[in-house]
This record gives sequence, structure tokens and C-alpha cells, in this order.
Amino acid sequence: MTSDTDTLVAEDPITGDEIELPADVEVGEIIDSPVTGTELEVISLDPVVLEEAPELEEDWGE
Amino acid sequence: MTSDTDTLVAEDPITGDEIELPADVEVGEIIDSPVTGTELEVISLDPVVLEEAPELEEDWGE
Amino acid sequence: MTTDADADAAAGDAVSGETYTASVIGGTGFTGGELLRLLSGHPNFEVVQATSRSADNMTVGRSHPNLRGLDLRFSDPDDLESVDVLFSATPHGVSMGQIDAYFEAADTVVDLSADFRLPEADAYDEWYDGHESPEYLERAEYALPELNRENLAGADLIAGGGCNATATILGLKPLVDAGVLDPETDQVVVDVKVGSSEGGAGGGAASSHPERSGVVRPYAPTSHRHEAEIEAYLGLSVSFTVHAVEMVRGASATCHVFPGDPVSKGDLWGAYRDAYADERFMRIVSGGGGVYRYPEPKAVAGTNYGEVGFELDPGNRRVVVFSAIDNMMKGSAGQAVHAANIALDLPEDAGLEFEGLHPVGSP
Amino acid sequence: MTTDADADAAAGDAVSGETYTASVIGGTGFTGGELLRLLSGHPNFEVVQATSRSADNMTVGRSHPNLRGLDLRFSDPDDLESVDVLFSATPHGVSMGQIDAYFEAADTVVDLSADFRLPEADAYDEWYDGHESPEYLERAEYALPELNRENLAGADLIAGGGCNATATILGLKPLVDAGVLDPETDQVVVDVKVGSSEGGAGGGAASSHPERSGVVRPYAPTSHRHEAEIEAYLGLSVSFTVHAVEMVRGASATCHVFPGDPVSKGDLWGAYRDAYADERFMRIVSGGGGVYRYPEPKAVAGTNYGEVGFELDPGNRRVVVFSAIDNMMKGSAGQAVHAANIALDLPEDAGLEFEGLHPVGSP
Amino acid sequence: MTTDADADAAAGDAVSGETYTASVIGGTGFTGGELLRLLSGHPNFEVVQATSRSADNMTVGRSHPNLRGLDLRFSDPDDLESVDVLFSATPHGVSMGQIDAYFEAADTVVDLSADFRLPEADAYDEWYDGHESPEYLERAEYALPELNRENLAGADLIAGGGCNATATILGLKPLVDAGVLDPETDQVVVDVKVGSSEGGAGGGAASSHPERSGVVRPYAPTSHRHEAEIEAYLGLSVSFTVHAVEMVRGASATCHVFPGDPVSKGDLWGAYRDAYADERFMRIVSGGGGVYRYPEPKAVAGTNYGEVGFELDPGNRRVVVFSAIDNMMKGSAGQAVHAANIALDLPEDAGLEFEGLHPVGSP
Amino acid sequence: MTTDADADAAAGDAVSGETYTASVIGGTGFTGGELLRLLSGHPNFEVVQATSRSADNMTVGRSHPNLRGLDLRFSDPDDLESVDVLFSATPHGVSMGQIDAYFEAADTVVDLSADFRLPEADAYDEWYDGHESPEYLERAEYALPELNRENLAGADLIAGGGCNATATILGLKPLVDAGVLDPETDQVVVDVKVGSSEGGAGGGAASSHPERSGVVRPYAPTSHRHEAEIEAYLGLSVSFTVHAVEMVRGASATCHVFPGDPVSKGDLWGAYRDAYADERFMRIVSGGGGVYRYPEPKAVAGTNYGEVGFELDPGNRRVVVFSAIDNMMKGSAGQAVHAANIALDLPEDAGLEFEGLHPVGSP
Ligand SMILES: NC(=O)c1ccc[n+]([C@@H]2O[C@H](COP(=O)([O-])OP(=O)(O)OC[C@H]3O[C@@H](n4cnc5c(N)ncnc54)[C@H](OP(=O)(O)O)[C@@H]3O)[C@@H](O)[C@H]2O)c1
Ligand SMILES: NC(=O)c1ccc[n+]([C@@H]2O[C@H](COP(=O)([O-])OP(=O)(O)OC[C@H]3O[C@@H](n4cnc5c(N)ncnc54)[C@H](OP(=O)(O)O)[C@@H]3O)[C@@H](O)[C@H]2O)c1
Ligand SMILES: NC(=O)c1ccc[n+]([C@@H]2O[C@H](COP(=O)([O-])OP(=O)(O)OC[C@H]3O[C@@H](n4cnc5c(N)ncnc54)[C@H](OP(=O)(O)O)[C@@H]3O)[C@@H](O)[C@H]2O)c1
Ligand SMILES: NC(=O)c1ccc[n+]([C@@H]2O[C@H](COP(=O)([O-])OP(=O)(O)OC[C@H]3O[C@@H](n4cnc5c(N)ncnc54)[C@H](OP(=O)(O)O)[C@@H]3O)[C@@H](O)[C@H]2O)c1
Ligand SMILES: [Zn+2]
Ligand SMILES: [Zn+2]
Repeated sequence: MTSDTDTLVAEDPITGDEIELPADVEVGEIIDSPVTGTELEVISLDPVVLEEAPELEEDWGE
Repeated sequence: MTSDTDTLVAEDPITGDEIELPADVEVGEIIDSPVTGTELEVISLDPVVLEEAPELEEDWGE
Repeated sequence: MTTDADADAAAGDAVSGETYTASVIGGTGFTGGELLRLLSGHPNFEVVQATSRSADNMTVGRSHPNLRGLDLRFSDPDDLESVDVLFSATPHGVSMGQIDAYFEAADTVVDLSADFRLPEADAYDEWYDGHESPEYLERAEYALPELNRENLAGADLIAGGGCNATATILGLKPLVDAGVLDPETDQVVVDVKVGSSEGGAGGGAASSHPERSGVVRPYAPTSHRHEAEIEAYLGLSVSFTVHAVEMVRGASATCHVFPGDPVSKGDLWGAYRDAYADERFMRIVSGGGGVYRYPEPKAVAGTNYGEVGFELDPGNRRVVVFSAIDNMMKGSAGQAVHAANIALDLPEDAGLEFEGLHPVGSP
Repeated sequence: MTTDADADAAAGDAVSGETYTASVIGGTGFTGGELLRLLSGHPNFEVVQATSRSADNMTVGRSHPNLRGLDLRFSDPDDLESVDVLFSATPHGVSMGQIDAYFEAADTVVDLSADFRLPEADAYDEWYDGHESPEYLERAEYALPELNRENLAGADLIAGGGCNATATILGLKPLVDAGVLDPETDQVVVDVKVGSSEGGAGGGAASSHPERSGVVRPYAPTSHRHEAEIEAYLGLSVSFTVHAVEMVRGASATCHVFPGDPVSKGDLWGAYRDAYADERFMRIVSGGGGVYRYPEPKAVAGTNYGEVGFELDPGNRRVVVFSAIDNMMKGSAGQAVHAANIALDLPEDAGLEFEGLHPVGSP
Repeated sequence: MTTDADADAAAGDAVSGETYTASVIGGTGFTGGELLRLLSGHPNFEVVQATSRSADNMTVGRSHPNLRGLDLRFSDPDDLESVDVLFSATPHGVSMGQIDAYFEAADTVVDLSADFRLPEADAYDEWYDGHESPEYLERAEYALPELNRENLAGADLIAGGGCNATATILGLKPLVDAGVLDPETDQVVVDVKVGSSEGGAGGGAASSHPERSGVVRPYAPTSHRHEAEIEAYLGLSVSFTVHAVEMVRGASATCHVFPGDPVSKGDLWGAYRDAYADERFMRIVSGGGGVYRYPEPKAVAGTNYGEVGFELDPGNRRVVVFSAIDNMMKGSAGQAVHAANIALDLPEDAGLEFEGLHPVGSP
Repeated sequence: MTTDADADAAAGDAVSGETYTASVIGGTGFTGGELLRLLSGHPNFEVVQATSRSADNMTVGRSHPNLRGLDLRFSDPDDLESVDVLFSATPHGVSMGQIDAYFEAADTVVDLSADFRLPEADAYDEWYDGHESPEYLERAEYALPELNRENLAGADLIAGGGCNATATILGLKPLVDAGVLDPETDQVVVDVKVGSSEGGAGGGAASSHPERSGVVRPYAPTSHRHEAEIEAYLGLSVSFTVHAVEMVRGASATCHVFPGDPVSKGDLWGAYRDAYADERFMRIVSGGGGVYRYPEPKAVAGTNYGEVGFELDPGNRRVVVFSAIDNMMKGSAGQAVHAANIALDLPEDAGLEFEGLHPVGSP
């Protein structure tokens, strides 16, 4: 929906799929994978590397 | 709570416990076991014999 | 390490007075089940009979899972045992035909149906299908202690109030007594919200779970029979509408009152405190902090409490009165036991000490 | 074996008109999520932006599980993209500060907050905390088509109505128009019951599940801000009280009306049919058989329908009017899309064709 | 100001293919009502008949308030009109007796009951009360497209799956196909939670609102008939237990699977993506952030979606699979329409485009 | 007219033993509120302090509407009064840091958190974030009387069990004791369903009413911390999954057990009756007629009862065990008071006599 110049491409660390990220993401930011929904941390930008973010249990709550 | 003359005694067919029945029960009547809750049919009166009543699925559910 | 045990300090725990035998007619029903629960936990009652036509000979626990510990089986309503107090919890129209039989079996009769609530036989012609035993109407006393305590002592025929009528009367009576509300001239709109247990254990399509869940359903848009009781006991003709909402237990009445003369918050606090400060089962909840600022059914669920509160609308001089009860308790079985306690000169809260739960969902 | 496929017969399915780009400000919120759902399924809209400060860069589906199929991420509300229509669904007070920025980004602005609902700046001083951009108030059009359709065509600033005000206005307007109700002299009590989504996605202790479940809770006993809209658009000062009840979606208004002159059922049917017979999204439900005899929120859940009905209380000449909507739809996002359709000359029901569910629980 | 309107871009809105006439047997029922809703909003169907014995001649809207706009009255099931497709939504045991009459009236029959679900007559002797028309069993095709799409094209007798079986099969099939789960040797426990609409519109004491509200009630502790379908179509004997919980719509299956060989998260993602990546109505929801991290009935309420997800328990090598559907849609009426779309070579999602709601309560 | 009043016959009403002073740490919380309710109605306790940091100086009734009659204000947890028994109901991690201070203030400490539940410090490293005061672990006694009665007499540090662990242990212990279930070799799947009060009074987005209503939500798909307790006290490693469902109070565990050797219904009745026939607060509910045939949370809501029941699946030799408790009572505050009664040699059911309600909705 947003034009190509607006996005970066990275590999989903779980499935290996190519996924698109907003062009302005920064190292350390958390985004979610459109494939698995997992929260991913941006580890580096050139190339873009993503890693599963540690789950915040407290978020969700017993 | 009701006096002794009002009750009959029979054996629970599942647990073997002695259970009390109202004195006026009749053959064919359904009563529930105070031990297991199971519905029991009065098969005979002298002696009192009880048997598990066939479950009425339609009563309850889906 | 410890202080002395002081039996008297443990309010409500001391057993005083006699033990009375009791029976419950309509024991499989919802209010019948509540009566059985209250009476079997009551220090002065011993339940000797519970009747049912449909579950004759079955254990009481089969109908009411909370009463599985009770060693009692339903018996036929045609074979009434002799007891001190007979409680009848049948649909309206039944007790008026059985009342002679009831008095043959018992010294005191407490009826939860509408059959003896209204003082005049005429009213039964207007709101119900007439009355079979009008000669008992004068003898009957309305069960609501906050309205009729002085006549309950020694009464032998007690008529439990309607649940919606009870909520409304509890909310409005202080205003009538204080002269804030003139029953002759002032206008009152009563908008009631009730839970599904009001309909009893029967239930057709409209009360099946899929259809009844989550509703805000106008089920008595106008002309609800409880208007007759309000008229009879407060002298007040109200505009009455009842909605079914999502809960099982509870009735909440919002009364929109338009007093002829200006009134202040202080007047209102005065009126309600005069009426209820000494009442064991009434709480005034009106503003304040936290989550629970006005009366609501959750706060009284399972208890015999009534909560009332109010707010003032300066713009158009309206008083909004909120009143909340558990229809199974203050609105029926609890009220009946409360009245019986008074009639038999027992402590008012004997058997009614449960204080309710928090949190509680849609009780 | 088959008849001819007839595209025109399939009402609402034909795509007519232009495609407009749209953005939603406040996209993580409840009404923002509904807007995203409606616009992404709308044949004439393409959603190009949804903003969030708290979920910037996250997928829309993370907040709204029903929109997992939408390929869109939230972006910052400070970086507005250029669009045809901007929908703003922020708490009140936000849009009045952003309105210039909104019009820089978009030709048409549809605001769901209270910020442009009232025609006079004075009213914001009285009911809210004043207004930052009063110069826009005259330009704004109230979104409710049944009230204001003639002014919506071509409007470029549209102010969505309050949910409780919408329910009330829909219920009472036919009586005002027909002269049954004289706004100057007749008294009206409005007793509203609402679901928890009215409070938005935020929510503190009072809206936690254990505390909010199963309530009948007076949450606006008097002086609710929606009174201002009712006064502004019907010329009617109402006695207004709002209760939270157990449902998530839905608002139901019971209006107790006391007309000066006698009125008949026929008059009432006439008034409501005159008002709504040709309205795509209004249904008159008033008596009849089956389980659903009067308006209720379950019957309109998920849809843009409003249901109205009435009953007459001959005793004291009261008319009781019932009105039910889904606050997320007719009471906010649906109303906004409906108004935008009219403003842009699209079919009124484009994107709004969902007919609702039966059975449905506490939706 | 605007881009070109592009009819093709508006997915699902273009009307393609023929129009078929349809009838619904059992139109007052819950799944019958859903069929009427779906078919009347379907671009390729025209509903010409809905039957009922109990509401003969009444409007459809009287039973289903969301269908008040439908101009149709129930008629007698003994007077079947000639149609292209007949949908039957009667209790099990009815269609097997009527199947000849159905085929006299229609070219294609879609049956939602259990009567033609199982491939072997023997199984009806074991799990039901035998079969009256076993000669049709081979002709019948199981409706679930994710399991049986290849055989549905052109099928003229389609048997809708059981709702609990559907949820279970959708959850487990990918594991069987990928060889993660060996149906011969591996153990599977399936613990199902369902809403009250599963019981249909009838309803006795156990499904009355006061008794059914808020339960976690083991209603099929063992030996549920849907086991037969799972066994027939996955070759898998499961340990199956069903609980009634508080919702109206929805079925959720939690499958505890103990694979013989170790398995990784990546294997699981692979298995589920292979199975469902191209499926229009399947979503994989498995971890991630926000409130909705695993499949749940609220996220699919009102839609034809199935959600599946999984989690791995390293300690004892268990895979937990979650699967959620709306029993009224993917579990019955939606599945039936989906299968009919395939049989008639229509777009798979014709009439099934509704994306669901957020927020939604206990739908 | 009446029989003699017999104080002894009124079970549980006689006041015996000493009166102990008590304090509740974490008095605004859900379990803290239950403790205050139970202790203030207990014949042998006098509550002298309830602490809160956030509501310091406020009345207890502001947080817990059912305790409006209690004349007590919250005070600071840093200013502990000297009492006989201190009950702590804080989030885990708090008491392990305060335990020295607790014992300075009190002779006996009853802690409802996880801080002293596990016998080994290692387990805190594995399942929690380690332990600050491991030297107390050996001194602590697990509160569940059905498991550990013999060690509770005279105990001075009592650790309340986890609610889900309690439900599971109550369900499985009889099978372990009877040798039906071999903890070393047999496989057990435990599928738990819980209400929203388990999350405590805090609550974020996931526990807001709109998001939490009507869910069947896998909230602990695997690796729930209560597994540690089950392992510690039954020697059994279970496959454990917890779902949030629509209720406020209640926890229900369905245990799917696969015994190595064949077992009969009679064996099962034997095992459960041996375990619980003499237990004041345990009921075996297993089949039978009526609406309530197996354990369910509604039947025990508000009470200290646990219900257990079972069914046998002959096909694959599975035993399904159902276990239901109120997490606020048997699962926390009730269990704590029960254990304190035993520790202090009071009647086991003192303060715990409430028998529960019928009907009750989603309590
Ligand atoms: N529910 C409330 O909130 C509420 C509040 C205030 C007052 N009340 C009044 O209390 C009464 C009972 O209400 P409920 O809600 O408990 O009703 P319910 O649940 O329907 O119970 C009615 C009971 O009466 C028995 N019964 C019915 N017809 C009978 C007959 N002809 N002779 C003997 N027994 C008969 C039924 O059992 P069998 O059929 O097995 O005999 C059943 O036990 C009604 O008059 C009602 O108006 C109810
Ligand atoms: N709920 C209803 O039934 C209803 C009905 C009619 C009208 N309305 C009106 O619609 C509006 C939205 O209501 P809602 O229920 O959807 O509320 P909500 O769920 O609380 O959502 C508010 C949204 O606004 C965003 N937001 C908050 N402050 C903002 C700011 N300063 N700048 C930009 N974005 C901001 C929030 O997201 P981030 O914090 O992530 O940015 C969130 O997405 C309100 O004005 C309400 O009165 C609501
Ligand atoms: N509910 C679910 O979640 C679900 C899911 C999957 C499959 N199913 C299956 O779908 C079928 C319908 O279920 P439902 O829940 O919709 O049931 P329902 O609500 O009870 O409806 C049954 C319908 O069948 C009609 N009917 C009953 N007996 C009939 C007969 N002998 N001849 C003609 N019509 C008859 C009834 O109407 P009249 O009495 O007015 O004629 C009613 O309209 C069942 O076989 C069920 O197993 C249901
Ligand atoms: N809920 C259940 O079903 C359940 C069942 C079994 C066991 N438990 C356990 O019981 C404990 C309490 O649970 P809950 O559900 O009652 O929780 P809750 O409702 O969140 O209450 C926690 C209480 O602790 C107080 N508190 C928090 N941090 C504190 C600190 N650092 N120092 C002193 N007081 C503090 C809070 O009040 P202020 O912030 O005002 O001080 C509040 O009163 C937990 O350990 C829980 O695991 C709960
Ligand atoms: Zn009543
Ligand atoms: Zn089914």
C-alpha cells in the first residue's frame, strides 16, 4: 500500500520469508512480523537483520 | 431428617453403600443415589434392589 | 498471645430462641432453592419437607448443586407434613387455592407469590385474574420490614413483595416519608433492569442462553403488575418500565423523580438517613470514590442488602434515585426469612449474615 | 438450470463512483479500528495511512485481530500523508488542535470526537474545556444523516455524533417532527444503557474485566455531555442518565415522554413511518411476536442499523420510546462512513452492507 | 483529486457466474438462519424457500431479527419448491429420511446434519442409530474444503462437517500431512470449549440462561460423536472431551499432541504454512505481541475464518495446537456455502467476505 | 409448638477457642479483600490491620463494596502492627523480602504468594527469579489441607497453593494415592480454564472488559509456573495448558490421565471416596442426573468447596478427571484460612461455612 521507496526488505528469522519494513526503522526498534506476528528486534540496518525480541510476559498477564 | 419408619434401605449398585429411600417408592420409579448422584431404577421392593437407570442424553445437551 | 474468646462479640453466631420446623412448597424453583439454602443454614429452623411434583423422591442437591450436602428428598405437595412455618414459592395463583391446606399443616404461612400481596380483592381483578380466597387478604402482612416492620410481629400470613416493587419501594419510600415527593402530584419514572432469575427455573425460547445473553430487552415496556404494589404501599402511581439485562441475579431500579419544591443534597441525605440509618440491611451509597459509587446489583449479590443512592440534577430539578437488590434475596427468599424472623421474634439477621463477594462477575 | 446472473439485483455489490484515498488518525483505538475495517472493505476507499503513537511501525492486525489480512503498519500522527479523506478518531480535545494540519493533508475531514459537534463555541465553555478553533464550528456538519442529510452533500468538515446522543436523537426526532412532543414544554426522561466499548481501548480499574463484568452501574447519573447535542439538535432539554451494563457493543436509550396532548398508537406509527420508512438504516420494531419485539442492541450488533420502537401507557399518557444502536457503528464509525458516502455522493450503504448476526451473545 | 475506480480491485464485490435458486430446510434454526443470511447476501444465490413446521407462514424476520429486511415467509417442509440447491439444516436423522424428496426438488443438496458425514454405514450403527439411506453415503462429499476441496467440484450431495470435528481436523491435519503426527501410534488429547449455539435453538433446562451462563461444564466428557469424523478423515483416534463455556458462538479445540520424533518450531511453521498459506479462510496465529496471540473464537466471530496456532513444550516433547472457529460459520453454515461455491465453480469467498469485529464481547 | 433450641445441632455456629488478632498485607487486592471478608466474619479472628500503599488511609469499603460495613482503614505496609497472625497477599517476590519483618510483627505468617510454596531453592531459580530467603523454605508448610493436613498443626509459616495447582492436585492426588496413576510412567495432560480474577486487581489492556470478555484464550500455552508445585507435591510431571474463559471467579482443571493398567468405575469411586469421603470441603460429582453432573466452578462459587469427578473412556483407557474450585477461596483466601484454622486448632470450617448460590451466573 505504501510505495516501494518507503520500505526496506529483511528476512523473517523464523520462516525465512522476505518481509517489508518501514524505511525509517532504527536499530533496537521492535516491529512485528507480518508472517508470524512475532515481535522482532532490529539488530542491524545494512543489511537489515532481525531477531526474535524477548517476550514480555508481564504484558499479558495472568 | 425424616423418621426411620419413613424409609427403606437399599444397596447402592455402584459403591455398595447402604442408602435410604422414601418408604413409598415403587418398582420402576427413578431416584438418585445420594452418594454418586446416579439415577437408579427400583427393580424390586422385597428386598429393595436398585440398578443404574439408562442415561437420558437428550436431557442435557447439544 | 490471644485475647479471650467472646461469644457475644461474634455477631449473629450465637443461637438464641427456639427451633422451628419448616417446609418449602416449590422446592425445585429458584426462590424455593434459596429458601432451602437459607433455612438449612438458619440456627432456628429445621427443614423437614421440600415439595416438588416434577422431582418427587429426588435429592434436593440434584436441583440445587450448592445443597448437595443436604440430606433431604423432595416429596409431593399433596402430602404436607405438619410444621411450624410453611414457605410457599409457587407461581402466582397456586397459594390462593391451597391456603386452607397450608394452614391445616402449619401455624405460620409465608407466601412468596403475588397471591396475598395486595390488600384489596379488586386489585386482583384489575391486575391479575381475580382472587379465590379474598377473605385472607386482610390477614396477610406485606413482608418488607423497612415498610411494614410494625405489623410483622406475630403475623401468621406473610406475603413476600415483588422483586421490582421491592427495589422501587426501597428507593422511593424515604422521599415520600420526608415529604420530598408528593405522591398525589409529583411525577415519577421508574426504569428497572433485571436479571434472568426473575423468570424462574422454567424458561422458554426467550430465556434460552443464546437469546437471553447480553440483552438490553424491554420486557415489560408498560403496565407491569408490580405497579399495583407500589401504588398500594406508597400511594404513588409510577411510570414503570422493566428491561432484561445480562445478569442472573439482581434488580436495579432507577427512579427519576420531579419534586414540586426545590430540594438539596443535604435534604436527600437527611431523608435517606432518617429512613435507613438503623436498618440492618440497608446501605446508602451515593457518590464517593473508587469503582462502586452508586448502588449496583453486583455489590449486593447473594446478600439480603438493599443499596440506595441518589443524585441531583440542578438544571431541571430532578432527583435520580438508584436502588439495587438481589432479587433472589432481598427481592424474595431473603425478605421472606427476614420477615419470618421478625414474626417469630428471632434476631433479624439470623440466617442472613452473608456479606457478599468481591470481585464477582455477572452473578 | 440457472437464471441469468443479474449484477444490479445484487444490492450494494456494484462498484460505482471514484476511489478515494483515506487515512485514520487514532488507528489503534476502538472506533479507529472500526473505521479501518469499514474503509478497507469499502469499494470506494483505499486506506493509505493509520496512525498511532504507541504502536508506531506495528501491523494493524496486532491491534485488531480481525484485520490481520490488512497489509498496513501504523505510522506517526505527526507525518500525515496526503489523502482525499482524513478520519480522526482521537479523544476529544485533539482534533481541535490539529484541524489546520488535517486540512493541509486532506480535502475532507471526518472527526469522530466531540470537537466539532456543537454549533456554538459557548457550549464548549459550558460542557467541555472551551474550544481552540471556534472558527471551524460553523463549517462543520453533524454527521447523522437522518437528522442532517441535506447539509452533508459536499461537506468538507463532518462531526460524528456522540453515541448516546445518536440513540436518543433517533428515538425522539420523529415525535418532535410530528408535533407529538413539544420541546418547549414536554418532559422527557432518557435512561440509557451502554456497553464497555464506549470507554475506548484505554480503560482503568473501573473497566477491568472483574469490576466491569455484569454491572448495572450508574456511570453518568446526571449532567452527561451528550445532553448538549440533544439540546442543540432537537431543541430539547432532557433528563439524562446513563448506565453501564454487561455488553461490549451497544447503546440503548429508553425515552419516557409525556406529551401534552393525548396520542394514539396510530399517531405513533405514523410519526415513525414518516420519519424512517425510506431510511436505509432505520427499522421500526414495536411489539409483534417472537423473542425480539422491541429494539435491542443484539439485533443491530455489528451493523449500521438503528432500531426504534414505542409503547403507550394509557394510564398516565406516557409514551415509552426504545432506541438501539451499535455504538461502534451507527454511534460512531458507521455513522462517519455513512456521512462520508453522502458527502462524496457515493451509494449510502457502500461499505456498510453487513446485516448482523443471529444468534449473538453479549457482542 | 481521485484515482480511477477499479472494480476488479474491490475483491469479492464483482458478481461473476450464474444465479442459483436455493431453499433452506429448517429455517427457524440457528444454522438455518445463518444460511438464510449468507445466501440472501450472496451475489449468486436467490433464496426462494425457507421451511418451518412451527412457524409456518410467519416472516423470517420474526425468528431472526437481523433478517427483518428479508421479504420471505416460512413454508411447510412437505411442500418443497423446485430449486437449484437445497440446504438442509435439521437435526440428525431427518435428512436421511427425506433425501429422495430433496433430490426430487433440487439438483444439489447440502446437508448440515451428521446424516451423510461418515463414509460407512457401519459407523452409523456404532455412533448413531443406524442409517436409513446408506446408498447415498458414497455419493456424499465432506464439505470442508481444506480437507476435501478436490472432490467438491461438481458434487451434488455435500455433507457439512460437525463443528467440533471441523475445529479439530483443521488443527491436526497439517501435522498429519507433514508426518509430524503419526495417526497410528501418536497420542492426541483434544479438549474442546464451545458456545451455547451448538445446542441449536431448541434448548431445555440445561440451556436456560440462568443455568447455562458462565459455565465451564463438561458436557461430553468422553465418547462424543464427532470423534467418528476425525477418525474417518484423519485416520486418527483422539481422546476427546467437550466443555460448554460462556459464549454463544464459537468452538475452540486445544489439541495436545505427543509426536514420536522431536520437532522444532520451524518444522511446525513449515507444516502449517504448507497447509494453509494459500487458503482463503485460514490464519496462522502463533505467538507474537498484543492481546491476541493465539487462536481464539472472538477473533473469528461472525466470519468463515479458522485460526490455528501452536506452541512447543520442550520438556516433554508435546505440541499444543489451538484451533478456533465460529461454529455457526466455519463450523456449519459458512462451511456449507463455501463448499457450495466450490461445487458450483463460484468464487470461494462469494457471500463470505465479512471480516469480523473488534472489539467484540461474548459473541 | 417448637422443639428445643439445640446450639450444638447448628453446625459451625458455636464459637470455640481463642480469638486471634490478624493483619492482611495487600488489602486492596482481590485475595486480600477475600481474606478481610473471611476474617472479619470469622468467630476467632479480629482484624486489626489491612495495608495498602495506593489507598493508604482510605476505608476498606471503598475498595471492596461488600465490606462497607467494616470499620477499618488501610494503613502503610511499612508500619506493621503486632498481631497473632499476619496474612500476606502480595505479588510474588514481595514476601520473600519482608519475611523477617513479618515475623517481627507476628507469631504466625500465612503467605498467599508463590514465595514459600516450593520446598527447594533450586526450583525458584528454574521457575522464578531465584529466592532471597531460602532459609525459610524448609520451615514453610504447603497450605492445602487435603494434601498436607498432618504438617499444618502448629505450623508458623504457611504457604498458600497456586490456584491452578490446587485444582490439579485435588483432582489427581486420589489417583496417585490409589496407585491408579503412576507418576513415574503415566502421561497426564491438564487443560485448565480460569476466570479473570486470577490476574488480580491490577489489569492491563488484555484484562480490560472489551478484550477479556467472552474469550477462550490460551494464556499459558506451556510452561506455567504452577507445574512446579504439582511436580513438587505429587511427584508428577504434567503437560499443562491454561485458558482464560469468561468468568470472574473459578478455576476448572480437566486432567486426561492414561493409566498403565486397566481401571474400572468402581476403582475410581473407591479412590476418590477413600481420599475425600471425610473431607469437610470436598465433593465428588460424577455423572447422575439434572443439570449439574460433573464439577463446575458455578457450583462452588463463593465457597471453600472443591468438586472432583471423573469419567472413563473405555476405547483408549483414558480417565478424564474434572476438578473445580473458586480461585478466590479454595484456590487462595479460603485455603489460607482453612490452613490457619488447622494450625491454630480451630474448627476447620470456622469462617468458611458459606454454602454457595443457585442460580448464579458468571460469578
Ligand atoms: N424469581 C424471582 O426473582 C422472584 C422474586 C419475587 C417473587 N417471586 C415469586 O416467587 C414464586 C416462585 O418463583 P420462582 O422464580 O422460584 O419460580 P420457579 O423457579 O418457576 O419455581 C416454581 C416452583 O413451584 C413449583 N410449582 C409450580 N406449580 C405448582 C403447583 N401447582 N403446585 C405445587 N407446586 C408448584 C415448581 O415445582 P414442580 O413443578 O416440580 O412442582 C417449582 O418448584 C412466584 O410466585 C414468583 O412470582 C419470584
Ligand atoms: N467508543 C465509542 O463508542 C465512541 C462513540 C462515538 C464517538 N467516540 C469518539 O471517538 C473518539 C475515539 O474514541 P475511541 O473509543 O476509539 O477511543 P480509544 O479507543 O481510546 O482510541 C483513541 C485513539 O486515539 C489515539 N490518540 C490518543 N491521543 C492522541 C493524540 N494526542 N494524538 C494522536 N492520536 C491520539 C490513540 O492511539 P495512540 O495512543 O497509539 O496514538 C488511539 O488510537 C473519541 O473522541 C470518542 O469520544 C467514541
Ligand atoms: N449449531 C451448530 O453449531 C451446528 C454446527 C454444525 C452442524 N450442525 C447441525 O446442523 C443441524 C441444525 O442444527 P441447528 O443448531 O441449526 O438446530 P436448530 O436450531 O434446533 O434447528 C433445527 C431446525 O430444523 C427444523 N426441524 C426440526 N425437525 C424437523 C423435521 N423433522 N422436519 C423438518 N424440519 C425440522 C426446525 O424447525 P421447525 O421445528 O420449525 O420445523 C429448526 O428450524 C443439526 O443437524 C446439527 O447437528 C449444527
Ligand atoms: N488471584 C488469584 O486467584 C490468586 C490465587 C492464588 C494465589 N494468588 C497469589 O496471591 C497474591 C495476591 O494476588 P491478588 O490476585 O490478590 O493480587 P492483586 O489483586 O494484584 O493484589 C496485590 C496486593 O498487594 C499489594 N502490593 C503490591 N505490591 C506490594 C508491595 N511491594 N508491598 C506491599 N504491598 C504490595 C497491592 O496493594 P497496594 O499497591 O495498594 O499496596 C494489592 O493490595 C499473589 O502472589 C498471587 O500470586 C492469587
Ligand atoms: Zn418478581
Ligand atoms: Zn456440532
